[in-house]
Amino acid sequence: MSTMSALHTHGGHAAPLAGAAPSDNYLTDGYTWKSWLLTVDHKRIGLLYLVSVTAFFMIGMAAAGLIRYNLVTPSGMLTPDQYNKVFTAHGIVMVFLFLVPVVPGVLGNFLIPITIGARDLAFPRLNLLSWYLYMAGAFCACWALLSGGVDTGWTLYPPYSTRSQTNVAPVAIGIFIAGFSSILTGLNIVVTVHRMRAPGMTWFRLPLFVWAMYATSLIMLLATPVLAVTVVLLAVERIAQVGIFDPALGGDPLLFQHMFWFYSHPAVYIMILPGMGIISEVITCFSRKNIFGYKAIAWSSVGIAVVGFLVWGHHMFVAGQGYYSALVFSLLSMFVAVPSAIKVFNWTATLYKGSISFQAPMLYALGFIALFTIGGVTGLFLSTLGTDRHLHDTYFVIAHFHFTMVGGMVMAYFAGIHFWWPKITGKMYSDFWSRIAAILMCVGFFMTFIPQFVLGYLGMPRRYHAYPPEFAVLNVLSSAGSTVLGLGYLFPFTYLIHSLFYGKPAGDNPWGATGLEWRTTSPPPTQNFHHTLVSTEMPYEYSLPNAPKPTFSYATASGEPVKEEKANVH
Amino acid sequence: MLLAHGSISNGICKRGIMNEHSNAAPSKASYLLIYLVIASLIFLAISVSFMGLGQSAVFLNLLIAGTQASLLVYFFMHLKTADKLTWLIVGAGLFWIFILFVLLLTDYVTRQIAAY
Amino acid sequence: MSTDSTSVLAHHYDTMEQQQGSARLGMWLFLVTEVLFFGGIFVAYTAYRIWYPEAFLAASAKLNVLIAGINSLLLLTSSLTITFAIHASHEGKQADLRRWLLVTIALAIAFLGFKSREYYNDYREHLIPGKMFYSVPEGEKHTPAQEFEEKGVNPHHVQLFFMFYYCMTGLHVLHMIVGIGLIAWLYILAKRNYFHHPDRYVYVEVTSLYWHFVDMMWFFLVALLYVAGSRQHFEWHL
Amino acid sequence: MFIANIPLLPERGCEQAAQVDYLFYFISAVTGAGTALVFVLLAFMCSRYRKQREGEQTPRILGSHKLEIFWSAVPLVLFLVMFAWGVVVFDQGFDVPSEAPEIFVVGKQWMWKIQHPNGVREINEMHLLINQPVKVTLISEDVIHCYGIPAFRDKIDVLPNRYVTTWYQPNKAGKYQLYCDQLCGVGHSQMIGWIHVMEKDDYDLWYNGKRPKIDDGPTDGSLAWEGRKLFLKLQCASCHSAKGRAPILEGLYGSTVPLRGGGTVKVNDGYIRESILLPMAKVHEGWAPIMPTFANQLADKSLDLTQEEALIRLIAYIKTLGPGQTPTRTDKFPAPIGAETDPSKLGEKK
Repeated sequence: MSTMSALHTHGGHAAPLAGAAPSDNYLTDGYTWKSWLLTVDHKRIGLLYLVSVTAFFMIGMAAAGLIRYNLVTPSGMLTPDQYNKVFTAHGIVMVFLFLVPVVPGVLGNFLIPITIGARDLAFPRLNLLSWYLYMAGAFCACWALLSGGVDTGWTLYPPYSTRSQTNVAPVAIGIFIAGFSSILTGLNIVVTVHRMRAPGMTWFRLPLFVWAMYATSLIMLLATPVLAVTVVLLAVERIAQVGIFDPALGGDPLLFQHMFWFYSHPAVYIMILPGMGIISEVITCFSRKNIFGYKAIAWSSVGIAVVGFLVWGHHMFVAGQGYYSALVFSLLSMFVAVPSAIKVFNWTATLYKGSISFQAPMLYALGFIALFTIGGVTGLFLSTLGTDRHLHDTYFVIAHFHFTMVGGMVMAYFAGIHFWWPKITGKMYSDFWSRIAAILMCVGFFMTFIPQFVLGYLGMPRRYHAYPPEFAVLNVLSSAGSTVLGLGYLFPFTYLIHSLFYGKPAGDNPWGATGLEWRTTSPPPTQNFHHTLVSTEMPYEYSLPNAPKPTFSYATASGEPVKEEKANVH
Repeated sequence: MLLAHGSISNGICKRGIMNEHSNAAPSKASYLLIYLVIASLIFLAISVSFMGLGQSAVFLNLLIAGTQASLLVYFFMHLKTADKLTWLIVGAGLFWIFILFVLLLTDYVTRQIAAY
Repeated sequence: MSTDSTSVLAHHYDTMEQQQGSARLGMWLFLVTEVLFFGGIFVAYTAYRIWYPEAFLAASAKLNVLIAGINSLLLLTSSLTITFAIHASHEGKQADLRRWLLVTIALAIAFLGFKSREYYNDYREHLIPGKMFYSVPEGEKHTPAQEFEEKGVNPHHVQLFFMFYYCMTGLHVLHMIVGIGLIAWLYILAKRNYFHHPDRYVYVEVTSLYWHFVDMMWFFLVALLYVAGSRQHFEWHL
Repeated sequence: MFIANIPLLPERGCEQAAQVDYLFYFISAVTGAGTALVFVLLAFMCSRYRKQREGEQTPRILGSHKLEIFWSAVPLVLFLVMFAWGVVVFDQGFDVPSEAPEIFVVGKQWMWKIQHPNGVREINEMHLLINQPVKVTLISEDVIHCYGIPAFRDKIDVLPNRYVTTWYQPNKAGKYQLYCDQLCGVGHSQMIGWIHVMEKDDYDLWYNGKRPKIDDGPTDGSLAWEGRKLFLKLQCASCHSAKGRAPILEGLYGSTVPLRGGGTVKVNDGYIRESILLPMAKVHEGWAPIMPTFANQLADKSLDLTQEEALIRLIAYIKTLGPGQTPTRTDKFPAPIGAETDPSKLGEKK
């Protein structure tokens, strides 16, 4: 097949929107509250997630701001109790209510059916239930965190968490409920990818974003139930005090840690894998190249999902687990670093001989690669037994996982949001401000977290409300950086909302991207496509002469598709 | 079939890859037979607890429970006639349970030998 | 495509096979998560059993194996009857379908009845972790803690066993109640003639997958909790 | 000037620290080179292959198996080297020299109680003699703490109900920071202290100033001697004696004893502790399980001892018991005032 992906009407499944004007889309399909809150349209549910995760991101950011504010002086600006509650709130909100659901909930929901040419996820009502469960869990957790708070850290280690007088139980219940939301989302995505692909959309024609989401969903399905049962046991222990994790009664606190990290280590891959998927899409599009090593990237996602389950014990090297366990977990941890390295090298190689342009999504993506690389390699210090003994539970760990989770995942999320925003809303945002924001975030991020690596090697322990005065300079530097970072995060919030009202129409395929989502209108119709699609070629065929061309030019601020493209679509 | 390369000429109009679930379901008599086998295993399991096997009883009992579960999955849950994907899912479930048990219990079995 | 078949086909599916396959696949995946859910508590049980084998053995011998046996049979029989229900709905025999669903519900409720009886017995014998474990049950001379101490096992570890017993059987009972709810819903749908289209048999089948899984978990609970101990003599009482 | 005050590396207080640093430098060099390679490549690609004009044609490159294998295998080999080196460094934490004296550390919310074998008690300070290896045994009275000394590059979680051990051989005199690294509540960041590594003369001076007062009987004021007082007070020798109903404890420490119901156990701090608190857990083969538990009866207000502190004294004493050293109850060693003297009531809850 030398031609472009063919688009044609097919049999009895042609355009369900008979008689609808081309301007009709999922956003205009009903304006009532009910049409949003009881919708089963995956795109609208995606937007429900967008609004809610943004709100929780704000709460988490506020808590982060308070943490950095406290650490401006060595003696601490808050009281120790307030500080403990603030960093616990930051951890729980950011991990369970933002990082885990953000990409599956927003971009996964919106894109997976469209990118595989389906009309919806396999179980649309279950999808809505996922959102409601997520909101129920989130309100439960947030209520507990805001009314009185929890002082155990997001890791909820017993026996401290079973003795703490704070709201541990409602937070545990919140995490439990949100966990089921995560399971159901994962289930929906796996079934959708297996059963709903468009004709001709074989496994190796799937966009890498879908591969990454598939791997993510597997982790959600297989890891989350263990967390659920762990928090159940924790709740039972708190209520009955029977010694499940209390050594005084014969229990073992390390059992909680094992079961907790059986979920929570793979969970970091729940957070980062979708980001990696987004980067594969953005890098190819803005360098106008086929992805380098499609299969290597696809299988490394699955590889990360599987090997990620074998390494949880590296969180427990100094916790008192057996020596042989420590050896096994350290060795296996070395293997999980390889698939991530493969991805970084493949993305870099994709740029080779490309035609690279630097719109906002690309800047975010490049920022991702830079920050994630640092985050990834610093993980090696922590999976090596000898060095982890010194670095464990210090700011080195904080810096490491913020580089992967914030520098990596949040940058990737912004790359994705900027890349697909024209598709989601049909509007284009400010070129200038979006680029400024990307650069500001990178600079702010480096300023915030590079000093923390030094602090960590010097031995500053995490979760310290007050610290020795010799750490003051680095802490102030870090707090200063965090204001820049926080400012950077406010930018997209502003110009993206602005674009909703004043943005130029983006056109159906502003970036000239391949992929089925760009072959429908922007914003897409409720049924996603006006015709049934057939996929006939590999994804990312940017190097073929008939590849789609960018149709949006900031210079002319025109999103009208060029003539021939239009003919192709309608 | 999982991971099949769909070719354009073949099955172009079919969305997704269908499972090969057979409608040729087993008869009621064969269900009854399996039912009786599992029921007799229940009696076996209970009598094992009176044999005075001590700590080793649990291995025999897990073997019995495993057999009962396999019969249920294979016949009652129609794994016998299910497609490869279902087998893969069952296999994945078992594999992850294996990971959980082996890696976690490694610690509990060896911690007495060497730990800080 | 007949009009009949399109009316049962959701808008986002192309074919009935696709829709049915998705339902089955979804349930199988859900069951895998359930396996890991129960697996988490099983592995916790195993870790402590490795540490405290004697206490777990002694504690297990206190459980009522007769009730466990009867319940196993009840649950297994309900697995059989729900399988008959699938056949009935696949063949369009709606009266049969309703009858088999009712029988299944009845067996499940009988299971819960026996289980409550057992809980009540445990309660009377003070086999409950916490304060009750250290108080003398009515008509007895010793507290359960003393009784186990005399056998040379640590009462704390025995209480750990009972904690697992209540958590595991409690989760199982919770799954039973959800299952009964699902089957009752199928029955209501059947009453409303929902299954007049044989293609909808898949919903009965998917529910049966869940039900068989609950049955399966019970067999493992019997193996780990009820029959794991060494019994000296038969104590047949309900 | 301001910046010049920022330390980049923590002080080194022992040889172990240098070993960790060398490994740290190695990993830094490898990962630094890898990261630099990626950054340079990114910068090169982004400048060299910038879009020149609209509609530029790019070559259709799909990948290279050779490259994939190359950049999977090379990092993997390097990672495995890190792993192996890491194990070597980690193992040093286990090789406690057998002659090293044992310091007990009891963590509680929110302080560290340090107990030297010579009987000196300290809070949040640990004085060590330079070049003298010491074994440190740690336990918590409440929640999990973590005993971390950056200058020794050492850190160990301190768990309730279980002894963990580490060891140091400081080789540089100085004052080093001690941290609690595991969140333990409101006072977590106050659970800090100092490690003082001292030259011989300074150490002796400090120790002589701290030597506990010797009140009654021949004594050296050591931890073991305090344990002996408890041993007598608790009437342990009523049963644990040559003609007693329980195994004699002389020379027991470090030996391997057979257990009732099969198996053996090596007698170490943890086993002695467990046997005092949970006598039924691992019963010595050939002896009846008659010992009552001493849980909740060891704390001694008059001696200002918590249960854990009493336990480490008893352990220190039992460790030193040699042949023929078990005290008998004679007038020479009368039961202290307040002690239970009727053996049948021993271990009963008051």
